[in-house]
Amino acid sequence: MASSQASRANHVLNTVVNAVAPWVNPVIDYHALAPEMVLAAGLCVVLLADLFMDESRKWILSSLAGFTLLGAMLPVLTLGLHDTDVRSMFDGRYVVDNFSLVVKALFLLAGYVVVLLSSNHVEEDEYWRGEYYFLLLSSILGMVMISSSRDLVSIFVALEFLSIPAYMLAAWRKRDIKSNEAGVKYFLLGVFASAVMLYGMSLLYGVANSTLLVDLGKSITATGSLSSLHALGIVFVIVGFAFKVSAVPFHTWAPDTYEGAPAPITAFLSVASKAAGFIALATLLFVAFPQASDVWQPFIWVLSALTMTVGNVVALRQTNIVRMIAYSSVSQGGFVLMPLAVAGINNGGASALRAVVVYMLIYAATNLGMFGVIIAVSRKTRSAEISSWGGLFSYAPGLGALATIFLASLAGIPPLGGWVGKFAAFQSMLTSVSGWGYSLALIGAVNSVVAFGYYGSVMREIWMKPVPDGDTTPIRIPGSLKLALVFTAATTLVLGILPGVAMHFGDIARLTSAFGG
Amino acid sequence: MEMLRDENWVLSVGTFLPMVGVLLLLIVPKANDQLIKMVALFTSIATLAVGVFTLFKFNFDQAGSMQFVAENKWIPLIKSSYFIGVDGISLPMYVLSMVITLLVVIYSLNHIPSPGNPKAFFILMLVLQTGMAGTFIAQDLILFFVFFELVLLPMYFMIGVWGGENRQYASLKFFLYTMFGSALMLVAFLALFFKTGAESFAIPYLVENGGAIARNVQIWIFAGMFIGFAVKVPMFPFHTWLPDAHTQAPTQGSVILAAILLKLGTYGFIRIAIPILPEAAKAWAPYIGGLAVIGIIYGALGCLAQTDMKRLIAFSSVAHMGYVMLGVSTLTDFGMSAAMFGMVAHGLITGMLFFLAGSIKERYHTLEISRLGGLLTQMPRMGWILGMASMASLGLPGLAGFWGEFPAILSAYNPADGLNVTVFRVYMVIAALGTVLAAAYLLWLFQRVAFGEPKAEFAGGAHGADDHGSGHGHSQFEDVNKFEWIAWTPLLIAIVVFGVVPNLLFSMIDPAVHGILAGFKG
Amino acid sequence: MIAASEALNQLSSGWFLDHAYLIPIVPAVCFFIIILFGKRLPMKGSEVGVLSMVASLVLAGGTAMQWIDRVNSASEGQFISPVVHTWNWWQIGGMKFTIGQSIDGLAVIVLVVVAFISTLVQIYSLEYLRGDRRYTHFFAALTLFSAGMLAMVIAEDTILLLLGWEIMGLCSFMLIGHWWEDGANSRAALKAFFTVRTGDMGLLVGISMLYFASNDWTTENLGVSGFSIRGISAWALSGEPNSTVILVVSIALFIAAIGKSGQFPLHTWLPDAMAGPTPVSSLLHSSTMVVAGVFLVSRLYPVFFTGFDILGTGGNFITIIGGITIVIAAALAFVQNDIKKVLAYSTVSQLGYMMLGLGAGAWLPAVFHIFTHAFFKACLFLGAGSISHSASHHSFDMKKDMGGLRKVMPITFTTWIISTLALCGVFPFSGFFSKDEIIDNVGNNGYNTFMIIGLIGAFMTAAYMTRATYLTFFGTARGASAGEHHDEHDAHDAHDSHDSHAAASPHESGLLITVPLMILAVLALSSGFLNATPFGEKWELIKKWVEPSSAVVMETAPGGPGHSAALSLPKAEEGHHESPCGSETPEEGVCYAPQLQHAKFKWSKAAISLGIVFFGMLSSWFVCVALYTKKDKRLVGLTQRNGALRAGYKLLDNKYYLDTLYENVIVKAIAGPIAAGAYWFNNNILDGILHLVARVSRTVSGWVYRNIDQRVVDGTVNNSGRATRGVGGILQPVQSGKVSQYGALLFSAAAVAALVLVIINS
Amino acid sequence: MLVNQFLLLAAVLFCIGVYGVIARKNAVLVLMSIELILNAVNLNFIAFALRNGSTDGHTFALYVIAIAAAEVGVGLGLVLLVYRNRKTISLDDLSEMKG
Repeated sequence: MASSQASRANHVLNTVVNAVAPWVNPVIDYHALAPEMVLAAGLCVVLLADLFMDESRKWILSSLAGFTLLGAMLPVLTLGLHDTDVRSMFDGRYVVDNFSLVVKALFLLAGYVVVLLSSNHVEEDEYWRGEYYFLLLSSILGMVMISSSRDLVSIFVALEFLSIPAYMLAAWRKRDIKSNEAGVKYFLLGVFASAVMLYGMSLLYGVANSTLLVDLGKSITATGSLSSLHALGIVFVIVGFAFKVSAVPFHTWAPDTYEGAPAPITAFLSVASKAAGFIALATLLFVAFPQASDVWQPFIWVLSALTMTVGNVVALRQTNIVRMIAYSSVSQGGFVLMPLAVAGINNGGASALRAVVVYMLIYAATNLGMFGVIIAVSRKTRSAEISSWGGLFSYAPGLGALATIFLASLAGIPPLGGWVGKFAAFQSMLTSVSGWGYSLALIGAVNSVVAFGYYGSVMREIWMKPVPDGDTTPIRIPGSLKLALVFTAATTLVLGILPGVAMHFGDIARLTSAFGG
Repeated sequence: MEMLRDENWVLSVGTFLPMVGVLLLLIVPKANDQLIKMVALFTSIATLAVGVFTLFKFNFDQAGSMQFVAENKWIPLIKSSYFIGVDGISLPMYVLSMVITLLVVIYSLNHIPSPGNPKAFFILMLVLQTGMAGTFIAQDLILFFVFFELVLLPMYFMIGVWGGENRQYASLKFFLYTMFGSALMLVAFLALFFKTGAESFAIPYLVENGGAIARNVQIWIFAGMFIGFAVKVPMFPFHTWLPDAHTQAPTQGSVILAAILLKLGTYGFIRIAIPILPEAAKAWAPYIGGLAVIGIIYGALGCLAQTDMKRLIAFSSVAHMGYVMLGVSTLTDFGMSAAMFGMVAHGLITGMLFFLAGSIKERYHTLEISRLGGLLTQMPRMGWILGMASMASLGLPGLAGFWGEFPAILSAYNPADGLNVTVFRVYMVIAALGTVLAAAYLLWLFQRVAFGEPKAEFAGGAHGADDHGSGHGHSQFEDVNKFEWIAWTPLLIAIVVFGVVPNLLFSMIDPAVHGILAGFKG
Repeated sequence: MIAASEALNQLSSGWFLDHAYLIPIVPAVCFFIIILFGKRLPMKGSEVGVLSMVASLVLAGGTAMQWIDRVNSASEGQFISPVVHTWNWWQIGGMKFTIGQSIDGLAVIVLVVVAFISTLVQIYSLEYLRGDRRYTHFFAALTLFSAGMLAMVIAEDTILLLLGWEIMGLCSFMLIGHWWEDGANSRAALKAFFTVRTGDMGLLVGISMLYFASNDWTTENLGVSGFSIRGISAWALSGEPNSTVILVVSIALFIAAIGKSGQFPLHTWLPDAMAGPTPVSSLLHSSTMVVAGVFLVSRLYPVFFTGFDILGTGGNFITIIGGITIVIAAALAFVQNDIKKVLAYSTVSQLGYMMLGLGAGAWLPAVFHIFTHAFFKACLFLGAGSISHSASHHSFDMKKDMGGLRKVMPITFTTWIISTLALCGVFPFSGFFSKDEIIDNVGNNGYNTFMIIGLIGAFMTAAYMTRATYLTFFGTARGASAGEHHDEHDAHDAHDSHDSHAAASPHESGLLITVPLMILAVLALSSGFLNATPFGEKWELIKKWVEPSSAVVMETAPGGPGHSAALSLPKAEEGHHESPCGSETPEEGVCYAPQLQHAKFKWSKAAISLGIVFFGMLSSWFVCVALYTKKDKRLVGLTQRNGALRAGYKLLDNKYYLDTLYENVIVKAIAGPIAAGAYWFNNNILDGILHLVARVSRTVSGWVYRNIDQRVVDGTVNNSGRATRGVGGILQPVQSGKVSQYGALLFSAAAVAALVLVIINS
Repeated sequence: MLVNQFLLLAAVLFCIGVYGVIARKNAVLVLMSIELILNAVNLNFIAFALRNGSTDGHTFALYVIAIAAAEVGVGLGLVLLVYRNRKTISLDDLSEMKG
């Protein structure tokens, strides 16, 4: 007994030594890592600048943050234009391919728009602190990382990297009870969800003996059939990301947090953070579990159907615009999940992934724009009640029209962007040629009509209702907000009228090491 | 089918010119009413000029071929392209949409409905124009879908903002109905795409390959399209949005809705559903025909029950579109041509009727039939125009309405091979019965509104119902004014001209219809 | 049969014949001129109207002359082809819609009548309507009305026929409702249009069916479409048609004729149509509109001939309707006090004769009756108008406002008497020659019952006309004709100028009124001699000019019978049946008209009918004298005292309750409960479903919101323990807040999913 | 094998942690319960690493520990924030927003 113990310990030691023995310095492709590095440098600069600058000049921080994000875009562009398609590092644990580049660009631009939305909002708020941009950049850095991660460890680290600053940002308005509550709820549930996910990861590691996603995939193929541990692990991991993308029934934090958090952060959470969740989920599904589609497809099918339906149905009842958009974004999440539910059938993976990316691109632009309008309107009304939007068009036609564009895009009405996303999703559903696909597509179709109920009610408020307090002074919109609105609106329109652009990005965003390439 | 690609910039220019107007309008300050109106007017004139140019350049000898075809990459990934062209079916509707828009703009020059804001109003109208024109030229399903949906929002706002008292309900109903239909339609388009090998969304391609789809699959795909288009037409029992939308919409909205928007549905049947899915079309035809004749009788009965003039006209659309759909459902070239003619004729005539209803409402502030009367005494010209429009609407020979109605009935006697002749002959008789009811409700309307003496409340002139009637506080109501004359005369002339020389249209439509039905021959 | 080698003469033609299409075009164009410029012309457009009608009359006259030449140029037994010109109107799907003229005897005779009566009516209206508020409109409508009828008459095809038919319907609406300020008038207009329109349904169906049934045959054999009347006629006689189809077609078309010609049971609009100005009534009832129905039947006669197998049976749909109409309309005429209504019912009754004749194979007499009837009926109506215009202060009430006018209005009286005698069919007035022929031929063709009905009708006609004449011209002057002024019944008070001269005492009307009357009276007297069968074949001019030859025509080439060569056939003797056209099918060649036979005129038969007529007149005269002048106690109020008579009177007074049926039952049901029901269906069922869906989704969302989101998910503090208990199971009840619940949900969902999937996959 | 016992222990820890998250109303206790789950995860990783003879599990566990520390830091900060504003850390009271 003892000897066997000893020999076992020896064996362990040996393996450890053996594993360490061929240690070589990993080759680091600095070009590939340049976006992350620019971001990291930028956030340090922001932090230091905050320390050493006096109050009156701190407005420059937002510009710094903005330039950092745009600066990080440069290497993304050069990487994209460079011939090398795939840059793999650390034995394939960190991969920069077209997929990650497209998604990185999405995160960076979304982050930039959030910075634009934030600048005046945060400055005029009493909670003005330099750390705000620092945290925001950190979170974005986490997202940028997650898009390249192909290993459980790096995914986990990146996920926490993006989440932890987000918890703090949600509770940003320190003396506001609602903001506290938003932060605490988000935090506790987020941590709980990631704990559950970690438990799932540990099980997966146990059966695959590797944290590398590709190896996970291979282990599933190798064992031939799926063990219960596999199934449990996969479900728990998906739950972690389902929380992140606020899929029903893991959505409960979303409305509360969205309502309590500062508006730009809500925009950030509902767009970038959610996108990060989808991206990681897609990476896992396509790289790690492609053979386990029997497990996750029904699960995601149910999640998608529930998410669309419950999100919509509850959104119909909302009187608070932010809460309504929160539920609407829950529902939109269901549409993103939709193609994933049939991704394994009939080689639907490629079109499902494309649909996810396209949907996220367009949804990001539209939802950010919508939040821009919400921020602009609340500058005047100081309220988030939908009824306070009455007659918006009569005194702020520009904002009214923009809100209409964004709402219509969310509702999926051509030629505004949203329809392209929905179209791609439906197309992917039908590619599967399966009962699963058709039935979910039908649910989706019904939901897309129902959704108009609440989007329409806001439009109605804007166009057809009288101004509630009779105050028709026009709304002054600061420059940065204006820029954000124009940028998002233009994107929404262009992607809607030239869907080829969105589709193109969706198509080049092929996951390396998935679908055999 | 042969494609003529000469001068293929024409259609794009004609379709998107209104958007240039929209951009111009965006930069015109809101307060500058005159400039806004002028920009809108000149945009629509310029658009129509392009339309007329198209008409002149159109090769009528080859009306069956697509002309001015332009094909560009659009969404290469899903194999959808910017593919446009017109043939004898598209062209009349395409030009009609431009004409109607121009007339509506002219009418709007002094008839901006409450709550004003001409800038937004004209912008919406021009966006609407692009959507309508685009739908008629699109030769790619996805492009078609985009244009088809593009008209939705402007119309929604037009009803919801500038409409009557119950406008919010009506606009939402309109919107949800159409959304519902188009969601299913989109699903059907996608199914079609995949079932033809996921090669292309181009209509000509699908026409060639759609016939190969298994029959029962065709039937299901057709069902999706059917609902999408039938809502728009609207066919019984999907019509209930129409009376509300029409009643509540501002005059301009009603006119555009009646004249063009409803035709998007029937056009969809003729251009897309039937040629691509011939087998399904045959299977569905008896049901379409049945719903069409139900619509004819039902719409007429609905009319008889109305107390509101505008609502009555709205219901009459249900009946008239029933004739169009009856023609379509015969699947014969004859029936299709009749349907196409019916579409144009209904557009002109019902558009005219809605103009009249709008002007009557503007003067009397009510459209309650029981409160109206003696229109001919107070405004003889408007009264006679109403009479003429009613006569045209009830299908009097020599006016345009007849050529939509009579050939449709005629065609039902001899439907395409493979359809049940007895059933269609029964339809024919029922449809003929519908003409009697049409005469009943229209003449009854005319008798009650135009004949007799004015009711006491209006007998004294404009002082009757309104308290802000200072604008026309003469002892008489103002008869047709110059804006109305300008807007209406072309319609009236067209009603007569098409009634007397139907060949103007038929010669254009006929060859194109042959192409549509090519799938049934082989 | 004689060989076809016999030389055939080249048929003559001429400018008028070739350009007969101008006859309707001139007034149609003038209609637009009047509408557009009428008010600015010195005579407010009336001159244009009159001139256009004169022009039409001249053209029609020329056409008639040249047609007679054409007939004369033909050799014995030769088929006299109509003068056809067609134009391609429009074309779809290989279907050609041509319109054009086809001038034959029938067209010529009706053209002349229509143009002639229209001209006179317009001249008459110059005076009658002077000063009317809508003088210009009136002339415009009148002109278009004539144009419609003329177009229908020259029509080569059913399309143009339908066009003219409908234009007349429209114009009748405008004209009957001319004084639309009064609700009753506009209602009458509506009723007229609507009733006729009901019949039109039959026309639409009939034309459609004819087209499809005959098109293949006509295209193949004659090179014309199934709209061409010639083609249809030939087809109907070719033995080709399916007997059911052609029967249905005949019934459908005849329904149209019933509506238009005011036959039972759709006759009710005609008396109401008296609401229009008198010239309109005159035009409507004599030569246009109502004649259109008869014309339709005579024009498409081969269809009916085959469809109803006219020579093969002793009664058919047409004769039944015609027979019923003769009697019931005549009966109604007895209880009318309005002189125009008496005439209206008389028209209905006379149209019944025409229909009866057509139905019984008496084509020529029926057409001839159209011709003669037009003159005397127009004369009677215009006479009535003259009385009301000049003597009775715009009243048409015989009992209240007329009487003893023969001295005051000698010209009107004379013309009236002539026309009445013509109407009654007294020798040698025109009515005798046509009506007697109808009755005679009906009997001759085996329709014996209907011959008796015809004779009864003749008796009744004589009787009610005598009554009307007596009330109007004899006895003592009453009411307005006695110079009294009362206006309670004056519907036309609104018409400004009427009162200015109406207050004067009764007098003879002006020349513009009396000259047309006199012309018409002369024609009523003389026109019968154009086809005076009693005097032998030389006098049967109309027969020669109008009756189409039933020859078998060899169509040499598809392209029209202009170059046709005819098989010469022995002239059919009366009572003989040698032409294959008709009951037999020609083996080669085509027939354009059925072979009909003509009854041989016998004075003995004529004497019987004349006797009946005189008896009717005399008995009526004595009753009238006794009733109206002597006020015989036994007769006055008899209809009140005797139960059976009272019931009969009531039935007649209520017009057989047909109007009650139509207006109160059918129309009210459709416009009332049925339409309301459909609308209810719309609002409650269809929209109800929609609203239900909306409500259900609202309710569901509310339920989900309250129960899932708020209770299960969110929970309230009070419920949280219970909710957690559900999750915790055996665990102690714990107090938990929201976050715990969120966590519970999160985990339980994960657990459930894991459980399910693990079980499934293992 | 010994590994199974470790895994069982981890599973028990996990359940206790989950129970704590669900049942406890004190924010700090909830935080601690989550720590329990994370420790169960660590245990799993180590056990699997031992069984499979690879180092990945150890690495992962180290990362988890580090990040758990960060989480606790942020978590306690948030709890403190709530306490300052409300003078309570009961999660029941955090129901300002619902629906």
